[in-house]
Amino acid sequence: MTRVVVTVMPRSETLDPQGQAVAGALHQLGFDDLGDVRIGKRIVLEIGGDDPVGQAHAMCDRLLVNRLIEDYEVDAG
Amino acid sequence: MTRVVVTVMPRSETLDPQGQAVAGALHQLGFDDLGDVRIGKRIVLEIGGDDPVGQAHAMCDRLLVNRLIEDYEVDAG
Amino acid sequence: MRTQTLPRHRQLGLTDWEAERIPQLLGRDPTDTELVMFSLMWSEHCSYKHSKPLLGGFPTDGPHILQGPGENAGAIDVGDGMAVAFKIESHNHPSAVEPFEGAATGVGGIVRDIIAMGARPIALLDSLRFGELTSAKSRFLFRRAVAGIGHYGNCIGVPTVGGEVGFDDCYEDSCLVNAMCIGVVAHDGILRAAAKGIGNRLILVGNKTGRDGIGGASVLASAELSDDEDKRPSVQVSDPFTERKLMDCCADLAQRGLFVALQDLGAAGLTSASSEMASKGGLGLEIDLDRVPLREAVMSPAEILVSESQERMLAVVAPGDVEAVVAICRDRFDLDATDIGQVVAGDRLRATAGGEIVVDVPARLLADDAPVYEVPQNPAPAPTPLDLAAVPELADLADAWLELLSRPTIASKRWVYQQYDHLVGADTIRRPGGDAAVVRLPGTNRAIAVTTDCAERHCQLDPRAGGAAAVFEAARNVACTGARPAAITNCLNFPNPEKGHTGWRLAQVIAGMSDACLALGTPVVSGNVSLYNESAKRMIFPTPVVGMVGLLEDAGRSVGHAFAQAGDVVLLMGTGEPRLDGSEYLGRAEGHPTPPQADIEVALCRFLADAADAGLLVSAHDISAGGLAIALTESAIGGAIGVTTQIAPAERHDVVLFGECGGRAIISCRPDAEHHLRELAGDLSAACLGVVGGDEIIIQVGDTRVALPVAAADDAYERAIPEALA
Amino acid sequence: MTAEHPTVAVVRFPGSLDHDSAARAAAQAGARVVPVHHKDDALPAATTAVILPGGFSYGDHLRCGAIASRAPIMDAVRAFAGDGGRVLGICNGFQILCEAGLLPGVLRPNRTLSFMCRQTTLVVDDADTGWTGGHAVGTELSIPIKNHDGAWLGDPGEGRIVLRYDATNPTGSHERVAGIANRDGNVLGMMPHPECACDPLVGSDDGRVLFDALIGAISVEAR
Ligand SMILES: Nc1ncnc2c1ncn2[C@@H]1O[C@H](COP(=O)(O)OP(=O)(O)O)[C@@H](O)[C@H]1O
Ligand SMILES: [Mg+2]
Repeated sequence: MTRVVVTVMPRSETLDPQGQAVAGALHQLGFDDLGDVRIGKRIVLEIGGDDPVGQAHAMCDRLLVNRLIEDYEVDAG
Repeated sequence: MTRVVVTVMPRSETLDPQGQAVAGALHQLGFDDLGDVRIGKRIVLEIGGDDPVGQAHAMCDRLLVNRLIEDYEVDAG
Repeated sequence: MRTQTLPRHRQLGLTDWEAERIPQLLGRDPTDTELVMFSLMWSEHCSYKHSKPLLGGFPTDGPHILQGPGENAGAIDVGDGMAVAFKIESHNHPSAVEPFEGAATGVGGIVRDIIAMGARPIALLDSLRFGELTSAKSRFLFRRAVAGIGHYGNCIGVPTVGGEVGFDDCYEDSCLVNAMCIGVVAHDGILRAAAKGIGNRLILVGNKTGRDGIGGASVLASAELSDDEDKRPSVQVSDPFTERKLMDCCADLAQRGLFVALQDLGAAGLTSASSEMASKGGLGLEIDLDRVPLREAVMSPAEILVSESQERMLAVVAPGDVEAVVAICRDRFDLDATDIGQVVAGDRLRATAGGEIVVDVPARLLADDAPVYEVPQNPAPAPTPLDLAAVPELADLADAWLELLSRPTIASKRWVYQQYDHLVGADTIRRPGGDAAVVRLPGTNRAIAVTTDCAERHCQLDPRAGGAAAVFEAARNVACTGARPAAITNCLNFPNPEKGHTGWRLAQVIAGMSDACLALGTPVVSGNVSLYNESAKRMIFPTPVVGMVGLLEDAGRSVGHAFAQAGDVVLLMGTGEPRLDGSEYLGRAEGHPTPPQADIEVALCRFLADAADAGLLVSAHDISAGGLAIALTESAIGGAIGVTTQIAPAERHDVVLFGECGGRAIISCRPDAEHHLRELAGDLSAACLGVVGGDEIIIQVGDTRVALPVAAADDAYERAIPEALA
Repeated sequence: MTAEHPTVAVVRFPGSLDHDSAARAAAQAGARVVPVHHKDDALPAATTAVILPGGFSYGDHLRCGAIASRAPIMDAVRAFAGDGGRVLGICNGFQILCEAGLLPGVLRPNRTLSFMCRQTTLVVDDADTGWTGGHAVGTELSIPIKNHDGAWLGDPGEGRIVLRYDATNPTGSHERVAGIANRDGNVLGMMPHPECACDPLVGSDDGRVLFDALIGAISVEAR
């Protein structure tokens, strides 16, 4: 089995209300020197076979990512 | 401003219901050669000042991470 | 680390005396695995060793009681061959450590108790206590606990229809999170935990077993919280999705008659479930630990036996049905179901791992033979009387009124219940925000009214009267909806009973609750005890939370708390002597609250239910925290309409407006119904208070007129909690 | 049988919660309700309308509605919708329809970032889809919401807005969208729960219009 990491991020600010809320909360805690905050997902999968990265891309296509609102990257290891 | 990436994952011995549900769904879609799936967060922050990484650690401590159930890593850039 | 040097049994929380007793009972030294099991089963949380002798005082019998305390939940007859099963439980200590997951898994735990009765959960309530919202820590705990309860309840599709929240500094270090669940089941569908039938198989259904909360709930809940990191178990993460599947799956299997017995896995996990099933059934059980599905690559037998992984149930199934059960779990519900052992002759709980016997003890020793301790009975001195002269009488009563409305304990709890799905099932007839919630029993025209209540300041000052007051308040809340109080469950949240006056207070509260239950004919069918809710700095008030269920024959006859139309007559039903002692207006536990009057409470409840049956009530609302002025305000806000009232003066206006006592409710009716209602009331006092209408709440006390626009009152009432949290 | 009692399939996924009340509401409107399991690959032969009920299918994990939208039964639902069959997705059912690509847009967290359970006022915005009975544009309906991810976001031009929230727009939905249909109008997704508004005793019966429409429209087509 190979460890493959899929990173999924919201495509735009409007699509990331959670990131905005967290930015607001951090400001309230006194972290002033703070710009944009984006929150996405990190999915760590153990995949077998010859082409784990290819498989991961297929999984993103079929289920893991909604391309209307999200971008993604696949990294082996 | 420096771009700092915080990765937050469920601690290895805690249950990850989300990862479990996604693993089940991928199996049903025919992805058979699949082991464990764990899902966490990827938080991308723009931080100013001299010590953005130190600041990010402080943010994790104060808000971003629940140390009881999550582990985290901070990476600059 | 300091604990490394302690003897093993002390590390596990057993006293020296208890550790000596185990070999005496067992006839040999326990194995280490057995010692771990004893330490959990003999903890306060699992064994009730400090409270058991006192709990025996509760009345538990009645013609409508199908199952009293002792099973996973109590059950009462609600007619037509149907029963309602219910219980309340605390998850205080886990919630103090991790409020979201602690509160969420608390809901999960009580729901599984109801599932174990073979019942379908139809409603949840939550009773919460935190420190004042001026404390950042309490704000955090409050916010996260509410989110956790909502997350779990919403996700499993059981409506959270009611509850209560109170704030006082005494809860700053020990928040309280109690959850109550109610389910429905046909009489002949009620399941019990006792193992039956030698040769029957043990099937473990649900989540895999991991290192969750090892030694957790039970050890944590059995000693005061310290900063001792070693005692912190790995936190249980809630998995409501699996719980819902478990709920559906168990309902399906129960329907097909495939369960011989059923038990949830809660504190002390498999150890507690299996020893209780064996002990109740008077039979032995054999478990092969190698078959338990694990989440970790390696776990020791002791870890497997005491893991508190959530969302698991243990079933006894006939050998011929095992295949069908496993197939249904897997294929229909995507759930693991594993045959892990069997029912055997004898009385022993035996566990094997790697072919070796690692546990072999009489189940009863674990489940029933924990030592029992009498807690010291040191009566607290009577509280000093309240010096009214030292309580300044505010010049501007309307100001005091508004201020009281915006105290978090009194203010609207909309911020809380709006985060809970209180409608799923489409049977919620009276939503949160009034007195009790009313939920129709699925597929019938009957309904239940449900509420949780407590009177903790009263309990602190006068525990016997306070215990009774809590039960009577619950009964009034139920009766205001038109329901007849039927039975209660309760959660006794107390400080360390081995210290000070706590043991005595515990006994007094139980006696007072029992007095009230007897007077009302509402036995105790289930309950839970949470002790050691104190820190070095603070002790909680005795907080016996009462969860009451009442019955309505006709769901269409239920009554709400809101005024409805101009011209309706407002009556004050019942009598009592309002005092500021221990009141919300006073804001502290001081003085002598008015003791409850059982005969008036009983008559008031009967009147309210009769009046609702006769269709004579437009609204009914009980008078509790904040007194008459607050009750009137809530009815006015509820209907977005004003009211004009006149009240006889007493020595002080603030006592009349904000003084508290039991035995009273405000009703409104059409003018032509007043005569009928007075007839129904008989000897119960029915004083005319005034008339509904306008857009102000006007209270004329003697020749002093106090008034608040409904809109201003509503604003203060609704804004308080969101603003305290902002 | 089918003329007076059209068959309505109510699809049940793991974590569906409102299937029983939706079935009750459809039956009240005169339907013969048939429960359908998510692993089935066909709808019952006589199916004349489909309901995807509310709930937290698959625990709302990953993205709400995402996992359910890939269930075996969804191919049959897609084909049924493609043939012009009526499909009503309520709350999680709406989320599933968006994830399945049968409706435009996505549902994002409410503006409070918390779960929200309350009565809402909806306004009919398109009276020509057959989903709102004879109610004219501007008619108000009182129907509750109960969701966490209820803010619709997308291009309204890709469908037909059937229901909007009143000015309070509690979830913070784009264009105040409460319910949107596909261009053909036969597939409707809505966040509010009409099945929780079919009985004055539980607060309102304004939701009946949607179940009547589900049946009424069918009886017209069947004739
Ligand atoms: N934690 C909570 N969860 C759900 N509903 C709550 C909660 N707290 C309060 N409520 C609801 O708010 C209303 C007022 O609560 P409370 O002031 O405790 O009522 P009462 O004084 O009649 O006991 C009730 O309908 C109650 O169910
Ligand atoms: Mg009340």
